[in-house]
Amino acid sequence: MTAATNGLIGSDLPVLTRKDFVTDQEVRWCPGCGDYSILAQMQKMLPELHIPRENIVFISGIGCSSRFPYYVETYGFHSIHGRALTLATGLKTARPELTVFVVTGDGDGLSIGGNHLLHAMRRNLDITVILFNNRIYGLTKGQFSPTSPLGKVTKSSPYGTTEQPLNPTRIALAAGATFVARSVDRDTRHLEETLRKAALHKGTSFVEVYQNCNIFNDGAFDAFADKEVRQDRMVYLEHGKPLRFGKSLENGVRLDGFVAQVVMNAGDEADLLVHDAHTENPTLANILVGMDYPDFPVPIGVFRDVQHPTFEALIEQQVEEARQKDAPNFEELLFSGETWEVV
Amino acid sequence: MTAATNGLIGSDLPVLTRKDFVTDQEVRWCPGCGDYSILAQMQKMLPELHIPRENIVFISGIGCSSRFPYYVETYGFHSIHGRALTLATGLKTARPELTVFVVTGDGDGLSIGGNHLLHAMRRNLDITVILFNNRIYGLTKGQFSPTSPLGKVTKSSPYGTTEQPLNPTRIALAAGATFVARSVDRDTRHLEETLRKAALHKGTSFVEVYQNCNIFNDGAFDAFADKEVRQDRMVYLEHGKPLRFGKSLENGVRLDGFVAQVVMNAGDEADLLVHDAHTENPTLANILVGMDYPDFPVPIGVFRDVQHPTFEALIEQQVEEARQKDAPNFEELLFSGETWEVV
Amino acid sequence: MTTETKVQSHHVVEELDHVTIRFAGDSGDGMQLTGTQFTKTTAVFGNDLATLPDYPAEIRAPTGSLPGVSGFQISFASSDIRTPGDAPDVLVAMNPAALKTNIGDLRKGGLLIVDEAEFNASNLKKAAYASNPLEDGSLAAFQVVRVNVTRQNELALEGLPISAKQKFQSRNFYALGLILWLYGRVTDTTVKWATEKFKRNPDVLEANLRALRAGYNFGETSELFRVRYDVPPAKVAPGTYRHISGNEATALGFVAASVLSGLPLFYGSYPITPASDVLHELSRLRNFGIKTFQAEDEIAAIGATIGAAYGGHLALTGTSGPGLALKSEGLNLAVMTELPLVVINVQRAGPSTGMPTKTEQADLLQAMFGRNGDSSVIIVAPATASDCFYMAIEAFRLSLKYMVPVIYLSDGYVGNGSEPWRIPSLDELPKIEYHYAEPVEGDFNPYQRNPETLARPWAVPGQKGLEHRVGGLEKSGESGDISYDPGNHHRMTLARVGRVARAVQDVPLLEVTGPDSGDLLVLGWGGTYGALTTAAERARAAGKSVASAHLRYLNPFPGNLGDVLKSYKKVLIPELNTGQLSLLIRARFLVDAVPFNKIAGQPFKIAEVEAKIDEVLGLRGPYELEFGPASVLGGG
Amino acid sequence: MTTETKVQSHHVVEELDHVTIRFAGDSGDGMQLTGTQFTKTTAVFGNDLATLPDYPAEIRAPTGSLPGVSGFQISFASSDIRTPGDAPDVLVAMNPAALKTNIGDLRKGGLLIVDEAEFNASNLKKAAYASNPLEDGSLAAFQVVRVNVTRQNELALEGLPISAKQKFQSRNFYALGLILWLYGRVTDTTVKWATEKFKRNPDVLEANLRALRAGYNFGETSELFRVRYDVPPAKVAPGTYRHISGNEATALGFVAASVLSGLPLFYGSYPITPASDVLHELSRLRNFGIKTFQAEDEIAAIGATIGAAYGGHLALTGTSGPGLALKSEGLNLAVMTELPLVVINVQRAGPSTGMPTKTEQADLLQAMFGRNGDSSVIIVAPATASDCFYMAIEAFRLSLKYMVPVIYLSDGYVGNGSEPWRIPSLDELPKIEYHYAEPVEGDFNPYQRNPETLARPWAVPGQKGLEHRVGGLEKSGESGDISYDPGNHHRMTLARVGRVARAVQDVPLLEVTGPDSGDLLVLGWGGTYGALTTAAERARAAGKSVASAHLRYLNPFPGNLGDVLKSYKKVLIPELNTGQLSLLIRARFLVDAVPFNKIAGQPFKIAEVEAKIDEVLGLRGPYELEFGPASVLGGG
Ligand SMILES: Cc1ncc(C[n+]2csc(CCOP(=O)(O)OP(=O)(O)O)c2C)c(N)n1
Ligand SMILES: Cc1ncc(C[n+]2csc(CCOP(=O)(O)OP(=O)(O)O)c2C)c(N)n1
Ligand code: SF4
Ligand code: SF4
Ligand SMILES: [Mg+2]
Ligand SMILES: [Mg+2]
Repeated sequence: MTAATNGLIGSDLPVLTRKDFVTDQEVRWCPGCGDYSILAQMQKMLPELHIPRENIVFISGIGCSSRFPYYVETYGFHSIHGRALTLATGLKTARPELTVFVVTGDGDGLSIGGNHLLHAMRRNLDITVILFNNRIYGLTKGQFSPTSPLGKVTKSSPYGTTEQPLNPTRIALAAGATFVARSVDRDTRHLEETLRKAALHKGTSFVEVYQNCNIFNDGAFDAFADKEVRQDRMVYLEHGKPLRFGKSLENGVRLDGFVAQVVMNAGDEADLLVHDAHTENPTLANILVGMDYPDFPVPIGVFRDVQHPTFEALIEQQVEEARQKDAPNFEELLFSGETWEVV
Repeated sequence: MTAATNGLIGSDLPVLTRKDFVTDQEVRWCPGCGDYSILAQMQKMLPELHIPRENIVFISGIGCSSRFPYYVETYGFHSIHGRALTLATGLKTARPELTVFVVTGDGDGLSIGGNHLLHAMRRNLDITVILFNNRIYGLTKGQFSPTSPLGKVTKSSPYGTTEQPLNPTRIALAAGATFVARSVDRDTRHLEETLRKAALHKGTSFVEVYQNCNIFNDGAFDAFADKEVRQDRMVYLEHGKPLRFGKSLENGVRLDGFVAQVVMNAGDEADLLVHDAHTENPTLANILVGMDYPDFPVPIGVFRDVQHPTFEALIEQQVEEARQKDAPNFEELLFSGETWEVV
Repeated sequence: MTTETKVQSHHVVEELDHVTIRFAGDSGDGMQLTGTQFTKTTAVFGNDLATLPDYPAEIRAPTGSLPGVSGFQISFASSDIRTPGDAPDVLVAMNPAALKTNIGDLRKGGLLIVDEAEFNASNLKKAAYASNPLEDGSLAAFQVVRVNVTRQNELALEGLPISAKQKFQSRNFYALGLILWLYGRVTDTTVKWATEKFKRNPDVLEANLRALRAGYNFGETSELFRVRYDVPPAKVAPGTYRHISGNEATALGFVAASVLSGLPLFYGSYPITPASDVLHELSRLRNFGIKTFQAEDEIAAIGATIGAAYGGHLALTGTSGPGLALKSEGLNLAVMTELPLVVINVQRAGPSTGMPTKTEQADLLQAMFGRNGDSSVIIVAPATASDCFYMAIEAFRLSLKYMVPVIYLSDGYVGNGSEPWRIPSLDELPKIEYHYAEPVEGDFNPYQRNPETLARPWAVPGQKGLEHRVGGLEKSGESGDISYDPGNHHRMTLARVGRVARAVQDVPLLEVTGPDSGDLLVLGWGGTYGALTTAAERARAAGKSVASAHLRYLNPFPGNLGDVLKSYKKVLIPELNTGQLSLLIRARFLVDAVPFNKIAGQPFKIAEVEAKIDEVLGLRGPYELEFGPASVLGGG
Repeated sequence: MTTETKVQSHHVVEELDHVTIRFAGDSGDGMQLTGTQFTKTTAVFGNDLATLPDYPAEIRAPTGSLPGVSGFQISFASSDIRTPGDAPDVLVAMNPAALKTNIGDLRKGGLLIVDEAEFNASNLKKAAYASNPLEDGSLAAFQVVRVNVTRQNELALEGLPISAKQKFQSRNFYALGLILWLYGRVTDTTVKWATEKFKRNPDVLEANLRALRAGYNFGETSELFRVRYDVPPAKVAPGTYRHISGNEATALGFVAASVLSGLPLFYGSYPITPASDVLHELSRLRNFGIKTFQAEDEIAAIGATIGAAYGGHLALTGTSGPGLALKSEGLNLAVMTELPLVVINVQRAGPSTGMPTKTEQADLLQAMFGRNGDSSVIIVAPATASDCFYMAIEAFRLSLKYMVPVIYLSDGYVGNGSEPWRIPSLDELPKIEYHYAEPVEGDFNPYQRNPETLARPWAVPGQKGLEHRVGGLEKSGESGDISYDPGNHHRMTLARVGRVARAVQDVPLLEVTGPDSGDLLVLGWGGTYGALTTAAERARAAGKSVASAHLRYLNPFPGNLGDVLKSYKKVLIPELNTGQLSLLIRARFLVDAVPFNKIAGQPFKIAEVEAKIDEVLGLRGPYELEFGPASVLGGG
């Protein structure tokens, strides 16, 4: 068998169902963990990509969230803490035809793995990164994470933390990610749709999912994500649509210069902020990412979605052009430079 | 001698001169390197802080830039590649009364050290970080760095790079730095002033310095930083002042919504963008950091300067409060929990 | 003291020297609590004891599932005891999964107590039992006592205004009561504890107390138990005792180092199993001026710790195996800049992520050699839970005196295991000395060495006139300027390695238990102390010429180690790795030491070591572990 | 062949067997170029030769300063030669700083050629000379030839329309011409090269050619040289030759591995001295489908490489010492997931940053043990510059067959040094085999091992039916599911270590040069090959019973190593470290090998090894290096 990578790819695209993506492994998350929902939406979404399972790879780091690959019936790599993105980068560069998902946590992806996140985002490989943000270290039983709020009391901060949290979505934007979105574990419809958009985007897709850790940080997102209050305290971003929220979308958000303002009971004439996910200008996305409960409804959905050439495509192009210019000949390479004969 | 840290601090503040901060070490940078100017401005500025030399520590990583500490007559630590900020964090947390400077490069600070940069910025220790950005790896003789432009041809990218660069100032802002500024090696007046402001800010100060590597990336900033074109192609940010540039400040920058626009020959009535470095709202700084040559004049100066409690102060406070509540008694600690007597 | 606890009873009382009990149930069944309560009572009663908790790897596995099983083993005796025991004499299994995962260890003829109520179809299925083991005769080898704990407990709690779930959750007190009765113990300690614990919740308190009493009385009244047992108190040294785990003792020991030296303690760490508890313990002690710093990763943790060491603090960082790998470059900076700091490594089963909740001793060679260049550090290893306290103090005593990093090698077994500890008074503890450099006439030479220790001066910022620069580049001896001089590098390398060798003058000589010469020396290090010492002791009791010695200082070795080795015909080195200490001993002393290697994520059983001893003495044929060969010549 | 190069001359011609010349000047003086040009001429002439460039640590130190000195040494002979020589016979010093830093090495009575024009006050000051060495008689021990190169050169270039600076910069061609004349060489090769190089710049070309001729003629006409020398061609194997450095050969070797296996090559790396050249070489070869990836750090570099290995590519990462420390956690993931990849470590002087531009062999134990847990990898080490090519191929041959990571230990001396290389034809090279797992009936078992190699199947994504999951947690043999089973971990650990041991069947037996038994075996590894082999050879020539053997496979050792060791009364192990191979040999074979340790950032001199051999043979008293003791028992 050869490495000619296409030789590895099944050509016929089978029709797959949710069940085809379920493994025989017993799921080992705490009952009630938000991870279950994310797994379920992923397994619902995957068949719609019409990609053979053998061409999909899930790569994760270490954490509760990072056990994800064991439960998805594709190729999977449960790597080491914080490094999933580095494996994904190498794999996708070597094998551009594969579909690569990365699952990480707020500790895995932003604490020990923060640097790799920055560089993966700017390189824009065509991979999909899902960061489960439960604002806590779950697997190690409850220390604070880089997304835990200032003053948070945890096992390792009995007096409260003394550092400002990072905003994952803001960091992804600053690093130049071409697709940046946010969703919530319990808003299953929105979550599935967001995962689909992310998977379909060509380039690095970054999705932050607010995920409840009901054991060590229960209710972290209840204030705005609970079913009862959701419509009033979250705003769904849709490209080309004005920002409206509230039970009957009666409220909205407008801009005063570059400052966002909530408009209660905004009539139709109100000059509400219209979302543009496709603009190259990062300012709007930055304004939106600055909106947070309780001052603002929390924005959910796609912040940014633009097209740039991917890292692997640019490299393939260099390989092709180099081959055209100068067909590979190893003998020639061996004999290159100054040579001389000894008889 | 004891560790009572104040016991270590000389109380009288001597009057020092530039020469007092020059070491006996032969400076080992290439003739013409931009690093010389940064060193000179630093040595000019330090005496004005009226801090005894023994209370100042310079910490660096590895790179041409990181040789800086050898040339400054204070305490100095030339650490390992990318980790200077971690040492500074530990030192400043342990010894809040010391004045700590960190010198790093675009590779040292943003490639291998990127993660520490993110976390140092959000923690807001009272330290001053200077990143020498020459958009190249100098010490290792000319490979591309995370700030090298897309397509840059270097020793390690003979076909041109395939990745978008990071913008150091943008990253510092996204991570929540409380003081963010930019200057240029050859604009000595501005550089010295910027270093002073950074040193005086209470909290983490981040200064990006555009620095010319005349050996491996000569002229990287000439297009806008050269003496002849400087006034026309750079705009000096000053809090509370409108953004004006040009030989006789005839041009300006205004905002259309959140989009910056250049106004040539802007009269006095023109509603130019007035810089506000002290606003908590990060949007303005983000708009400014998006401005780049040739579309815009390059902003130089202080982007953001706000006051937040420092990491070390919050910890000291916890220590104090804990001591008040519960005076330390080791014997008691030893005997805490369930104990029993055996006779 | 026995009398007051003797309880009148119509049962036959049989006296035993030692007993091992394992409580097993679902993570939700509170077995750890049951274990600790029984342990406390036993400790207060005056037995010597050792315990071993065994948590599931998952945070919360599904109820009733095999991975969800949680266990707690305690071994107690009227004589001195060093391990939680090999095979339990008594197994309490609260559900089928607990039975399935633990029955294999129960000694043949041992006592098995099960809650028969839980052996229903659904639970049997979750435990993957085809048929009910209580019925199918598969337990014939044991004395099975079936108690309907759930039901009995419900009855006892009837009428209490609490939920069925809460009632169910008090079952463990019923089981505890039963076992307390069985060993003639009183319920005072537990009652006292519960009263305090649940004072805000009288109904739950009442429930637990009723359950406790019900279990106790059931033993007394039911005819299920013919005999009950009595394990008289041990003769332990007088003093005030507390129960302490290795990780607690480690944290306390480093606080002690701070108190004894007068230097403030800085702890930079990144959470990792099984080391996180040290971070949790120390972060509570801000009132002692202890600054804990949870870094973004292990590299930042050691970086910050180096910064604190440079700043003149007592600088400590801690992690487990994979984290030590990440710290290696930073640790080398500390070696090169010759700063004092201590690295805790609570070893776990590797390589890579391995089995995070299981124990192993496989990081010794990483600690010795896991850095580029010729980079030598001091290495110490606690032998037991309470020894962690003393070795923590030793770590800093040596680090500060020789200005060299010290690696402190604990492991999951020592860290999570616990034992009674006689609390020392401060004046029993060594003083810890340190010296900040003083201002000098003329130029200050940051690399001018102390002729006795080869340590360089510790010049901390803030000291006028000592401004100087350190770093990872080679420095010229004395002046500390960067130097590429060949001879300087040669001499500096020898000095850096030499400092560590010099520390031998501060390392206590190795003590041997048993004859100072003879047929066999059993040599070990770290957490295997209990099993090795006891196995050698039993061999001697059986008239064999076997001594044992245990290394708590791995680099440098104690000065008399070479002579000790030469005094025995054979040397056996049992380790929970592929032969790492063996490799060092063979290389250094050229003795043909026999390695005994178990790499199973579990401590040695005393019987395993006894068997291997007999093999080496030629008293039996080649010995194999139940799951494979027992000797590798590898060492990583 | 000689005839055509013999040049008529009225000078006495003295025939020599071998000569060592060092060109030294300011970084700006083009000494590297002079050296390479002389090397090419010498190679084409047919001498065997070895060279060693010596760059300053700084990028550009100030002109005329001591740190700014750059040197190039070449040793050439009519017989075969393995090192660039101990002490030069000839030193060309273009300025005072060059004289100051190099005169110490020139052999007493050796020929010193200086450009007297440069010995002016300012240059003497920069070189920290109190008085002018040309006048103060401090050079009495040498034959000093003072040539006013600068002035002579100016005269020769008079009238050329180029700047004074450009004229000055052609001085090195003047010096080159002079030396070519001195050794009866023709200028053809250099003329040819210059004509090509400066074709766009006729004036500079003319200047360089005139300078070359002027220097050549000066030798011929001036009376300064009584004799000239002739070093006849060596009898080297017929074939086509090229000059190659170790880093070039390393890059070429890995390209060869790709060609021989048919697998595309992925190289993930982060720049670091002295390994960066490999990245530079490989990044030029996109046309060979080679994908080089400059990562954000070493951790990302090995992570990406693991990803590529998982994807079925020929996965390569490269670094130097500190970078290997950073890669250790990632490397352990490759050990645990049993993926094939190769890690290049071009060693430099440590610990920590150490002396980046200087050579050392001190990462052997880090390579062996620098990971948590019992983690074994294959280790190979090239012995010479051209051997890098063959060991690179070996590295992947073994890695792919045993599905285990391989560490390739080069060093700064081997990597930057260069030698003539007879270019092999493809069919002289071994085939490299690999097998992707094929679809199976029923369940696929990703950890089902090949009974002969213990390798697990390589199941790459894209293969239908082989979907599976790997990771750093312990996996159950066969199925690959996560397993905490004690026996499984024990067996898997033995299998992981065992794979590497099995590879011995693919490691060629160790060859001995000299008698296969006798008084002494000199055993070495890696870049010290030349000095050790030559020293042993000279000892034999002097009638001593000394053999030498050189290890290119460090783990596992060749199968016959034990027997070889036993065949000699004594074993001497010279290493550029504190005794790392010694430690492994002593531990494994219990032989009392004598370590010889030089940790100076420099290769061994042949004479040093000869002296130590005599000491061990009892032919002289204890031997000390000029700067310190020569034996440590440490090993890191
Ligand atoms: C090198 C290393 N350091 C530390 C750990 C311990 N560890 C495992 S997961 C984790 C953090 C988990 O938090 P997060 O990434 O948010 O995932 P979650 O469990 O919350 O889903 C840590 C610190 C490790 N496994 N490896
Ligand atoms: C762990 C480690 N990796 C790599 C290197 C090699 N190295 C030294 S400096 C450097 C980058 C220098 O670039 P930059 O930080 O921009 O500093 P500059 O020299 O440009 O001022 C590299 C890759 C090292 N010393 N240590
Ligand atoms: S600990 Fe928290 S994040 Fe982890 S599985 Fe349990 S609920 Fe989920
Ligand atoms: S290489 Fe570049 S950055 Fe480094 S010293 Fe020289 S000019 Fe400056
Ligand atoms: Mg989390
Ligand atoms: Mg740079």
